[in-house]
Amino acid sequence: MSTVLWIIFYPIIAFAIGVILLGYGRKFNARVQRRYGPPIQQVFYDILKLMSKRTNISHGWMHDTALVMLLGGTLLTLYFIPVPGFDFFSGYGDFLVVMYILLIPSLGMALGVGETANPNGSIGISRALQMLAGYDIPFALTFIGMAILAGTTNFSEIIALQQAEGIFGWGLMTNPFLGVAALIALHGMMGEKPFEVMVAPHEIATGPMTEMGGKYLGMMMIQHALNVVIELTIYINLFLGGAANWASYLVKLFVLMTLILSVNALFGRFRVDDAVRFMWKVPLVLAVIGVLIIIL
Amino acid sequence: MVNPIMLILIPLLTVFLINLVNIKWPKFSAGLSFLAIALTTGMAFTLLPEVMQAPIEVVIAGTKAPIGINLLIGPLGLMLSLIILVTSLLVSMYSFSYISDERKGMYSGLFLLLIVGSLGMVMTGDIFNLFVFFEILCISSYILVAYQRNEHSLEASIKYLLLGSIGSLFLLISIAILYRGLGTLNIADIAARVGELPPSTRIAAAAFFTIGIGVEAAIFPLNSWLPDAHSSAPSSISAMLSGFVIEVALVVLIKIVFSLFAFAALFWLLAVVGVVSLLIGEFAAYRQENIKRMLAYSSIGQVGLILFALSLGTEAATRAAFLQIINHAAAKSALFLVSGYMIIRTGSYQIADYRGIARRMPVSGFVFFLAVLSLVGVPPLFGFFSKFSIVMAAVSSGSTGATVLTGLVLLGTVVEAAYFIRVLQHFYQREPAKAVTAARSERGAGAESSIEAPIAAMLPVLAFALFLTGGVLLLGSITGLADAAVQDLFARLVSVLA
Amino acid sequence: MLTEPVALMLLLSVAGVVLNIILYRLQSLQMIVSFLVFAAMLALNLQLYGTIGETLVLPVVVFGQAMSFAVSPLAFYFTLMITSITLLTVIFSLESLRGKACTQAYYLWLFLKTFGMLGVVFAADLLTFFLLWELMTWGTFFLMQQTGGESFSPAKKYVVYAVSSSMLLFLGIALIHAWTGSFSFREVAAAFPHMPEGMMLLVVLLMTVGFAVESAMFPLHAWLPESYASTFTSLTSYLSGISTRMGIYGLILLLFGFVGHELADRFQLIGVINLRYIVSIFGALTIIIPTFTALFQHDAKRLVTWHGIGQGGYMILGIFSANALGIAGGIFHIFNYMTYVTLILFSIAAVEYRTGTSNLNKLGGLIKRQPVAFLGLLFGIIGLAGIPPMNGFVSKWFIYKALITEGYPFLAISAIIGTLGTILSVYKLIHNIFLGQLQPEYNEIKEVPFLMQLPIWVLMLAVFATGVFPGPILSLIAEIQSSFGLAPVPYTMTGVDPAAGTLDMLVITTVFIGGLLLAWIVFLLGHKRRHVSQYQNYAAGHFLDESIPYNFNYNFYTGFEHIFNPMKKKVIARTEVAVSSLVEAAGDYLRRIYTGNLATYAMYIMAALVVTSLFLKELI
Amino acid sequence: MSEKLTQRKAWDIVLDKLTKRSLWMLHYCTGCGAIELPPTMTSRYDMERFGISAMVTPRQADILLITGYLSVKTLQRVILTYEQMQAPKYVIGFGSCTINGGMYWNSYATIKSLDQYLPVELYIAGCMPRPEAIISSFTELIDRIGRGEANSWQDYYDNYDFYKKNQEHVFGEINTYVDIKDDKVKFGI
Repeated sequence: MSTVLWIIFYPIIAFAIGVILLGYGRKFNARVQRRYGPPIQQVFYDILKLMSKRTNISHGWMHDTALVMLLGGTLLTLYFIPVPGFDFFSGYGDFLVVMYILLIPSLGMALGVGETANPNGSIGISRALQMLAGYDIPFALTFIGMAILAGTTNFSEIIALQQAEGIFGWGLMTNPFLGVAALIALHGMMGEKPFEVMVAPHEIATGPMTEMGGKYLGMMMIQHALNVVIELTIYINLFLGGAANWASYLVKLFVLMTLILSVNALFGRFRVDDAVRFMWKVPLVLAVIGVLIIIL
Repeated sequence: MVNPIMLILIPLLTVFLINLVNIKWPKFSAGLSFLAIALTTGMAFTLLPEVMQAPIEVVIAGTKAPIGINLLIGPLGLMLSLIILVTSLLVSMYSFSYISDERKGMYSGLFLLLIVGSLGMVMTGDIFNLFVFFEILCISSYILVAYQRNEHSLEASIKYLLLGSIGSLFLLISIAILYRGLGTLNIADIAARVGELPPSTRIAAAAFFTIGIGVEAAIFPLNSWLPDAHSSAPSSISAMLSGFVIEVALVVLIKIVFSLFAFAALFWLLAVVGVVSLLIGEFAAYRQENIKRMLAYSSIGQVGLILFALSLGTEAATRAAFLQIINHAAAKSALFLVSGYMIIRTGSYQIADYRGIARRMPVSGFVFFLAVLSLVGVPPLFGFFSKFSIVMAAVSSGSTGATVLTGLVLLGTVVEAAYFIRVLQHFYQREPAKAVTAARSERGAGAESSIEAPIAAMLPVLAFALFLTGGVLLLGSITGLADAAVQDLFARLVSVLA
Repeated sequence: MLTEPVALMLLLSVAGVVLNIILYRLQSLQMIVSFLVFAAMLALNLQLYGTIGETLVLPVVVFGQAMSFAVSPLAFYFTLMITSITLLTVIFSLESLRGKACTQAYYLWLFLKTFGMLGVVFAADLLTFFLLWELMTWGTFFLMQQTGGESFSPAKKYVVYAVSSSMLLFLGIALIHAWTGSFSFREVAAAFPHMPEGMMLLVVLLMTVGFAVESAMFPLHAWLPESYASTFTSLTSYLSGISTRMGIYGLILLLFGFVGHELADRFQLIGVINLRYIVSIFGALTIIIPTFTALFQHDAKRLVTWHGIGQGGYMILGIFSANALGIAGGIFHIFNYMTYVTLILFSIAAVEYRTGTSNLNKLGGLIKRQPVAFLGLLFGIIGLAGIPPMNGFVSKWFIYKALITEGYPFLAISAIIGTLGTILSVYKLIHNIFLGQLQPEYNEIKEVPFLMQLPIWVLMLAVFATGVFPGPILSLIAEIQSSFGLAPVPYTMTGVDPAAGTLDMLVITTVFIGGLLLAWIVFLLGHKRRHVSQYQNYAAGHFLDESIPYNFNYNFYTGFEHIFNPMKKKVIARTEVAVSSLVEAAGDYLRRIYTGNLATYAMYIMAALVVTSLFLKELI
Repeated sequence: MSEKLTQRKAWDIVLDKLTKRSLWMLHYCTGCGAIELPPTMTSRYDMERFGISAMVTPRQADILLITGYLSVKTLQRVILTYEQMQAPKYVIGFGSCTINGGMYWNSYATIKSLDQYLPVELYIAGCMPRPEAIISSFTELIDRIGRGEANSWQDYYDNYDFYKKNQEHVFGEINTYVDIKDDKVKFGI
């Protein structure tokens, strides 16, 4: 019964957390810039406004389907990542599955943006995909390293193993190289500065979002809110020992988010090839060292 | 019962007859020679069952061996005779239309002499007769190479003549050494008593013999006359020279080496030389732009392969070599014959000028295609089986050296495939070369019409092609004959001398 | 006699060749006859399932060895792929090649090639295997140059590679025969471990390299892209779908049929690095390098053929992983690859059929005109990129899982790198063809006829259905594994046994569909939307119309070009050129031995005499 | 307008109260007024307090802020941009140039009064208006939305013929690929 309730309400909870995290991010950024900043629920207003736009345009049926695929894929991913009290689905797909279902939203968005026939959008997708190859290689290597270390690819088992030994059992502690590499890769994955090449409002008019307005943009923002939770949770589950209860889960979420926001607030933007080069130099090398430590 | 001597006598007598007929009715000379060859071929086939039972020995001039002249026809001799006769039968049919100038009579006579020489070489049991037939063979081929009477053919003929003469001389020296030492010319006698000779004499005889006959057998580096001679002779003659003449010389060489000079070292030397020949032939052919020279170099390569197989000295390898001789006779003859009419139609020897020719000469193109694939060894054509058995035999012999040499042989095959495919693709290009567009046959007509060779020329070519494709079905009986030939050959091998 | 289907299938393919020669100029009859014959072959093939394990000995004796055929589970698996994909290709070609010039020999070579492949797969002895292998490679050669002209030179390159590979196999087989005294698979397998170690290593190396050429393994892959891309697109799909995979068949046979895993691990070099591991490293390079080469292609067909090479690497990684899951994944990937790559190439062919080009820089926006082809390509690329719920993901998951379980992190990461590269290039593929601006010259084109759509729909279904329910195929693979004495993969109808791993495609798909429904509801919550013209588009206030080409497709991944351009050393192409010019130079040089100077020639003879005499004297 | 106001359902009232807190602005800056925007956005005045942030493309924007004069040429671009925006959308005229042509009132190349061509929700008078004025206009807009009174955008759909006539009078025919009349039917505005 509780599983059914979780299945129904979990997306809403995750959405709420995501909205708050994003609002927190905007507030944090404003305070760093010595501004007052929007209220913390601002993202919620934005989404509500976008969803309630009276006119919406679309460039074709793939453009419509893309948004459904984007959000649907994200919801799928959400279910397969265990959070305290809910890991019903992690027994049906391990984190190799998660790694690949994470790509469904990206693919959906890419297809939809492609159909909008806007060159800015296509450039944005081109950059997004190049960044994907940039950050996913080190991230996947840290995945693999952790899997070999834990002897399993199942999320719940990895969490259980880490929690068995307290804070010193955390992935970040047992193999700091992998932890740091994954953290940098996570930063790229979240598309925060300096890896913000895909959106780049000043160069390519927000890239993929160029032709997205109204409920299309609204759904993208909903997906973004969920995605932030997903990405942070993956890292928490792999390297921060998962979370035993919601309090520690939320604390870990906010700490991690703060860390990422602080870097974000300090940097400008890399060019895409520089961003990819960075990803293939620093985190990848760290990850290789980490993996070598594990297998040797 | 047919007397095997008839196999030599009929063509020989026809030569004289042709010269008589030629005075009054030169037209009939070609037909006459064709009939003679057909008759001889028929006789050879009737001999087959008998020879398979036991070799026939024929004594001429009433005296028995070791003094008299004798013929010894075993399965080996008969198999080679059949190869010679069938090939020349088809080539002579081709010549009906191909050789159309007024010197037909001379051509037919020399053509028959060439056959007489070859048949004599494979059938004789007497080493001096061997020399005589060898000379007949050589001299007729010198003249035939010069048949076209242009600058190239005359030069080629002179070279061939001079080098061939050196070869003959060496052969004669070798025979003289043996005769002086043993006082006999009968091969069987010599074989029985060769041990009596001091080693240095035997070595001298072996070396002179190998080199002497090696010139005609086109063993590297004695084959320098070959590219010129084979490429400037009329295509029908090239077909004969490449198709069986060099192979006959090669088999005779191996036969004599088996009976008289069975040194292990000589076998190894010949095997290595064979592979070197193969590689040099194939690599040199890779760069040829002249189609007949390319085919000539390819012959060098193929002869190298046959020599390699023959000198491995195992029964399986020898059998495989015989299969390869048959394959090469059919395939290379077909290639030369087909290229003959291509040269006539386009007036060019350059492969570049044949671009798109297969669309105007579809049958020729297809036969060329089949023959090439058979030479390269593509199943289910005959060449696959011969090459397959060579490699299997070479590797089964178990020595590392043979395996390494086999590897080189296979490398040669790759090069061979590369240059032949290049030619084939040229033939089948969509845009024809200027020479092809301009080509006209005697039937006239426009640029799109067929310029196919006449039917009389195509029939023998098709026969070769049919053999290459359908020969697989005859593989059993051919292997049977080859096996008997191998037994015949190995019966002569007393023991290999270390 | 239960092996009748085998004999009938082989007979039918030969009959196909003959019928096509008879009907040489009657194209429509050729088409009908070919279709019927291939349909009959597929029907026979399905009957074959009951006869697994039977042997057929033909009364054809070659060199004292009767040609023998057997229906092993592996053979059944492969023939199923061969016959079904050939039938689809023929159905597709019925329409796509109708009325085209120079197709008289098309079905002829298709039958010859199919005959070769079926024979290779059914063969129960090495002689039959090799004979039909040769036939098959030459069939490939003729199929490659169906379009004439520019396809000749890549086809020639293929011949050089293929003949070299055949020769290596030939030597290997000859050595096996010399040492084991038999051609029959069973006897060879029994005698193989008793060969001397060095000879065994030599044979394994020769045959591995031989098969690696045919399966286009790095660095022996260079023949593939050009030659496959320059023929008809329906043939490109046929060739890259199944033909290249015959090399993998050979590797499976060699590794499991003859050598066996224990033996393969015996060839230790340094520490854990054994022969199997080295092949796997080449497999990993096969994934990465061609995949990233594909990224920069400007032609749809060439892009896909490069992926054809790359995907072979996954199969090699899987098969050589020595893990039940991995082996199953490798074998399963062959099937999956065949389905989605054929789907992709059929879709490209559908576009090419209407637009006449496959140049990625000239197309765009065709989704509005050819939605079926778009869907086909979409399903195909999701499969190729290995994203759930399509079948490509399942087999790749098996491979990743196996590599992680066996503790090969760097092989696993190269597989993942390959997947990422694939995602990039397939997006470029679908974007440049179907998305973006519709070019005015393609404004009027229509969807392809039904006969061309049919294979696309069938394959879409296959790609999706085997993704969600991999069980039926996995059951075949488990049988294959058992037949080689390996541990069978612990499969369920929808994934893996929970004891061995965590994968249930049905649950994933159901949740995904649920997510899609939810998302659709969210979508419906908003107000209506309307579809607008592609020229109503943000261009910073600029007015767009048909005269303005604004599509972003040329140099799609500019950033990566900055990164990779310095790395493009074209080592293989340069090596090829070097080898061919070496052969030419050698030819030139060797030709000069024949100087044309009589005195030199006479000197050769004298020298030969002296050398022979001395040689004989020294050695006797 | 008032008729529509009374038609607001309870849900719409709640929605307006919430969505008024999120307004995204596209600023069209050819005139000198753009200089006033950075202080408005940054820490001194910080318009993000009210949920107003600058956006890049018309698809995403709610407010079209037109700073300064519009020439005949740039007006075409502005109209294209406006038509690409998603309703509800608000035009704010910034500075006297948009009201009466300002210092360019007798120029042959500028248009005098923006509301002849687009339905302007608010004007900010002044040459130039200070950031305080901008902020005050924004808060005014927010209040109006909250009250359900900011409906000027519907005027473009209702009186499209009027606007179209004026636009064509200035620069003739342009093709924005937007069919306003059909949109009105389609979206039920």
